[in-house]
Amino acid sequence: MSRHFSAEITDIRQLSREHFILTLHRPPSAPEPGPGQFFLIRLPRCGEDPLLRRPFSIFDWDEGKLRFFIRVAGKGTAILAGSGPGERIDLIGPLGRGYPEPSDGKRPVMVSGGMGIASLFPMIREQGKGGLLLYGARTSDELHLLDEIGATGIETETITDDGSSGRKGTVLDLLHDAVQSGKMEGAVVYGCGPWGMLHSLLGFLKENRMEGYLSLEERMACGLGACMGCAKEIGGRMLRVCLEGPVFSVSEF
Amino acid sequence: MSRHFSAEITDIRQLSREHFILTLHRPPSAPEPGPGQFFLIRLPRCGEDPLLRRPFSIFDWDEGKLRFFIRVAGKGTAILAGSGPGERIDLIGPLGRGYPEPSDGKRPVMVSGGMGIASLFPMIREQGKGGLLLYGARTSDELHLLDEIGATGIETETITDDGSSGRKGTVLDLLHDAVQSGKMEGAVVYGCGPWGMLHSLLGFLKENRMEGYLSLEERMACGLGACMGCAKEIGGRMLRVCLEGPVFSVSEF
Amino acid sequence: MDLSVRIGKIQMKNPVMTASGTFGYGGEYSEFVDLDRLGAIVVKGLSLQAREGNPSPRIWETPCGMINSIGLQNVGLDAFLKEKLPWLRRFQTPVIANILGSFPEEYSNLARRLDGEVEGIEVNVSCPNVRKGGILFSSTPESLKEIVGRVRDSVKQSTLIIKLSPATSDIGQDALLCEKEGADAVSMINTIPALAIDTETRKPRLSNITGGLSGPAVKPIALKMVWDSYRRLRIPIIGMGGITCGTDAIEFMLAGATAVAVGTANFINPSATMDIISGIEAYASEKGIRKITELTGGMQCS
Amino acid sequence: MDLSVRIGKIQMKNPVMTASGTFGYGGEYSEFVDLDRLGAIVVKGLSLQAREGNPSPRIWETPCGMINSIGLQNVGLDAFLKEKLPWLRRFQTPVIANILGSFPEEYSNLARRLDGEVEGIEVNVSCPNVRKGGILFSSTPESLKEIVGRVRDSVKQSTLIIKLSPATSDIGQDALLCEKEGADAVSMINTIPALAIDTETRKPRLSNITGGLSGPAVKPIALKMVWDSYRRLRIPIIGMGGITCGTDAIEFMLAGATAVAVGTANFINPSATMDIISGIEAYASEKGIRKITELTGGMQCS
Ligand SMILES: Cc1cc2nc3c(=O)[nH]c(=O)nc-3n(C[C@H](O)[C@H](O)[C@H](O)COP(=O)(O)OP(=O)(O)OC[C@H]3O[C@@H](n4cnc5c(N)ncnc54)[C@H](O)[C@@H]3O)c2cc1C
Ligand SMILES: Cc1cc2nc3c(=O)[nH]c(=O)nc-3n(C[C@H](O)[C@H](O)[C@H](O)COP(=O)(O)OP(=O)(O)OC[C@H]3O[C@@H](n4cnc5c(N)ncnc54)[C@H](O)[C@@H]3O)c2cc1C
Ligand SMILES: Cc1cc2nc3c(=O)[nH]c(=O)nc-3n(C[C@H](O)[C@H](O)[C@H](O)COP(=O)(O)O)c2cc1C
Ligand SMILES: Cc1cc2nc3c(=O)[nH]c(=O)nc-3n(C[C@H](O)[C@H](O)[C@H](O)COP(=O)(O)O)c2cc1C
Ligand code: FES
Ligand code: FES
Repeated sequence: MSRHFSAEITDIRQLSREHFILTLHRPPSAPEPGPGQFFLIRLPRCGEDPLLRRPFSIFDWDEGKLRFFIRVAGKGTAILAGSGPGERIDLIGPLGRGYPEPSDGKRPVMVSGGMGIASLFPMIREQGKGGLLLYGARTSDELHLLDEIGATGIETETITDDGSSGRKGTVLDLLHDAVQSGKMEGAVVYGCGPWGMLHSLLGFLKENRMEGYLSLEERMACGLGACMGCAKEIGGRMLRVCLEGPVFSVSEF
Repeated sequence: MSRHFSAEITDIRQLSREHFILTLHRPPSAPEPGPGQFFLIRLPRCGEDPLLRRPFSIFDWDEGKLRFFIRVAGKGTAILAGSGPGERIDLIGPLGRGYPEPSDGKRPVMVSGGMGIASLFPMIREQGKGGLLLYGARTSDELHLLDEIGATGIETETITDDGSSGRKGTVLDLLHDAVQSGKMEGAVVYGCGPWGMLHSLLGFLKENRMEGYLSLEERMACGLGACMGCAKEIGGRMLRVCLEGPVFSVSEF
Repeated sequence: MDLSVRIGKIQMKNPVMTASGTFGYGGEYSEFVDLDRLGAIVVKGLSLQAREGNPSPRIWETPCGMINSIGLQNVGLDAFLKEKLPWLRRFQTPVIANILGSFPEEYSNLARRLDGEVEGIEVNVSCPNVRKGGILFSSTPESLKEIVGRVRDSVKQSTLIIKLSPATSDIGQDALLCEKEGADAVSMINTIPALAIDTETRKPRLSNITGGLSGPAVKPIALKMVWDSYRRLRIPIIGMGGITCGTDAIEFMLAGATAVAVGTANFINPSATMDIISGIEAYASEKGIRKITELTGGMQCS
Repeated sequence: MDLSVRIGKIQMKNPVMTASGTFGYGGEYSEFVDLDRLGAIVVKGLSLQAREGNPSPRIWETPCGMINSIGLQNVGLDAFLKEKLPWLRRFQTPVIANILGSFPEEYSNLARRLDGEVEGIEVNVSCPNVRKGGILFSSTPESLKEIVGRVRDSVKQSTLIIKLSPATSDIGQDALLCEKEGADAVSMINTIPALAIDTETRKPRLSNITGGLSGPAVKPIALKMVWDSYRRLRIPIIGMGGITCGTDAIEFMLAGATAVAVGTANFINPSATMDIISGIEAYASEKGIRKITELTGGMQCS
């Protein structure tokens, strides 16, 4: 079992112009990831440019495969999107501290903004039935994967910035509603999304003294805690997103 | 008509582990090349590494296509070999001074060592019937394209360094034989191959005061005569292989 | 939208010029570049006499860059004035002659003879001083000062630009010295001294052993040097080093460059300069920038 | 085949060490690297007190390279001695502590306390001198001399290595100064000062504005500096800058390095050091090299 391995691309499914699902054949030697962990992927087919690996949350896996849900954000993700089945990719992972399981009897509430769903999906899959998903995106086009989410049996509420599907607003609005309707009693919150959203969510959780876990992003080089490149100020200390995170407890802030 | 254009790969035919023929769709805007000219190819699918374009002689063309005969010599050619139909490639060319036609009544004799055949093939095709090809390679495996050469009707003699096909020796041995048997009377020689071979050929031609044209190789950046990167000492001056060459007359040395 | 910039007395319609040694004498690229659309054309470095330069091989590719040791092969001043310059005069674009020498006097002679013939004279000070055992003119403040002083005395009409070497501990200080000695502008960076070795033969990849590194690899280094200099200078900076696209050019302007030069990128994309001008235009119109000069030094550090 | 090399009193089983700051305190990579197989382990730069370093973002990718401005975050000397070093002692591999300071005294204190505890002390002189308005210790011969002199006086048992900055006009001279002041070895190059700007926000890509460039992009520059220094030094050189494979390491040795360090490559390939050792072995056996030290300075220039 080695956390550094190579895997073959078996499928690249385009969900929109910008979004795709990368499916890899999971070699038997690849260790089992947990929800909220991530992999560092070395871009295929390039010389030494782009140089660094790219971090992606594990979206889904089983014995035979690893799946990543990816948005084209720049040249590295564009190279990935343009790859094809049969090509091999070099990975390091699973890395980092993922989402802890909800403590006994607590209801898991997943709060996802935009691409946050990539990291939260394994929680949805594992905790689905009893849980609640508050799912926001800019437009209805970006409310991806509602089918796969629906199949887990999770209670789901959606919202878009532009009102193109369901309510108009942000997941924070959904959260306030959920509180109103008593759905947040005994809840433990798992949040992933843009920093602005996480920041508001953090404020909310702190204010309401609620248990919660937030997944952060930062540029990375080593992914192993060695380079200090991904450190972020959290609770007055510089913590490594790759090692002490990417998931941090609200109590750490 | 622009000498800077992009073209689609229509086929990559592997001739051996190291050798392949790259066929591109020739866009109508691409100007007509001449024998001995070359193109600068930008490697597909890479970021800025490898940075420079790679020079390749035009091997064959018609209205609809451009063909290059390429040996994998390093990382750039390996990237090309790994490309596939449908990918687009950016080209500059045709560039440089190619082989002049034989003056009236002279018999064209092509002297090819190793990959030299890539550059000489258009001469063989155009001058084939009346001409003579002296074709040497390291082993019989590297005597590529004998079929296509045969189809031109040219008189061909082959030789290999290891004797694995035909005689054992170099094209210079073939040349001496050709002189013996009177085949070089009124000949004009076109040579392409490794520098060692060209150097001997040059000595031979000078000594025998024969007309001849040699195609040289040098590392290139611009291919347009601007950077002075490809200059080689020829006849006491630093001449640009990309502009004053790649084909030089024996009289220039 | 106003893309024009001024370097000394040179009024340029946009900030994009060519980098010396990468664009020949202009004609080599006229098939791919509308020379009238360039901000300025900087030609290959000129010496008094024609030079044959170094033996081959002269170039080597490195990660995201290349090393060259052309050894300053050029047609010489006379041939430039007789054969190359008249052709360039067919275009509206200012011409900047890059000069180099082996002795201080070679610089002043070149400068005197070019003064008034070209809009700008760019002085390449990264040349070995033959009289001082081959150490570069740029390598001590004293010799840099001597060269700048001499060319300043020789140039009355053209704009005088000193092209600085990155092989220094403080390029801002070198630039300041040039300003004090009366330079109208500085350009930076020249190539960075570099080496590559063939492990098979154990020989250097270049006949000259070492050469100068250019291309995208050096961009972050060049940007830092422009920014260091900008904060200390009043005269304008021409920024270069690895610029391949419009946003690269904008980065240099934000770091403090008034104009930019495009070098190695010409080899990769022969119409790079045109694409970069279009890229700057697109950026300016998208961001609602009226005058491109607003960008110079506009990096926001707080 | 003998791959062993000697740096001062440090006997290494092969020439491959880790570059400070890219390998944590060793443990971070133990899953991918057989620490017993390394020539030496150089740990992250240590200060007397723990440091939190710069705010994020701290890294940015550039063409074939990266810029970092970690700001020297580290656990501090005490935690290193108590928590990190004992763990490293489980391995046969020499440990080299990299030290940094804000004042000359911080260097000498660190050196004194580490002397004898680790096989080697590598002094990072590319740090801002807080007492002199933040200019780097490496930026003048005087301040470089002061630091080297002070640490030399403090180090009696460990091997003393000075790590040089490439931001200088003549690294060979800096290296010679270190030799004269009694350094046992020099290592080069540290990262090259660099800048990158986000043209969308006009802000620098790093919170610290500037940072240091490393990775394959800098390799040709580093090689040139090693070669310049080699010709003037008697003490050994540890070469680094962009080494990613065995032949890169061989290139550095041919240019004059006795040992090499692997930095940024660890991030791309976590077992890079192992692959590089294997690559050197393969090269040596293919070329029939009995002692790897034969390679040092073996570039053939004629
Ligand atoms: C722990 C973690 C998990 C992630 N999971 C996912 C995921 O499941 N799906 C997905 O689409 N994206 C995910 N991201 C974001 C993803 O890593 C970036 O979008 C990607 O690196 C962009 O690379 P690029 O070359 O396309 O963009 P460029 O902008 O060209 O990249 C330039 C540099 O910035 C870095 N960078 C750019 N954006 C980010 C970012 N948001 N976070 C970290 N580094 C960045 C790149 O890694 C690279 O080093 C995750 C990021 C982290 C840190
Ligand atoms: C005018 C001309 C015509 C050519 N025609 C052909 C052809 O038809 N078929 C073919 O297979 N090869 C041809 N070559 C050689 C071909 O250009 C090189 O094999 C190729 O550039 C190697 O690139 P690489 O990245 O695989 O090798 P690398 O060794 O990784 O290349 C490193 C650098 O060296 C340069 N380089 C390496 N070998 C040569 C060489 N022999 N000549 C010039 N530059 C070189 C590369 O362009 C690159 O800049 C020709 C060369 C020239 C100058
Ligand atoms: C092949 C080549 C030749 C050069 N010749 C000169 C020259 O003659 N004079 C000069 O001042 N700079 C010369 N330079 C340096 C460039 O003008 C420029 O400063 C440097 O290449 C950095 O820019 P770039 O990365 O865009 O190429 C040359 C560069 C290259 C690549
Ligand atoms: C993230 C990072 C952190 C570094 N930290 C240190 C350090 O603490 N002390 C030091 O002397 N050098 C430090 N360096 C410089 C490296 O040790 C090395 O000199 C440089 O990166 C060049 O080698 P490379 O190109 O192989 O990375 C650091 C480099 C990187 C990339
Ligand atoms: S990415 Fe290197 S410490 Fe986190
Ligand atoms: S390759 Fe530039 S002059 Fe020939």
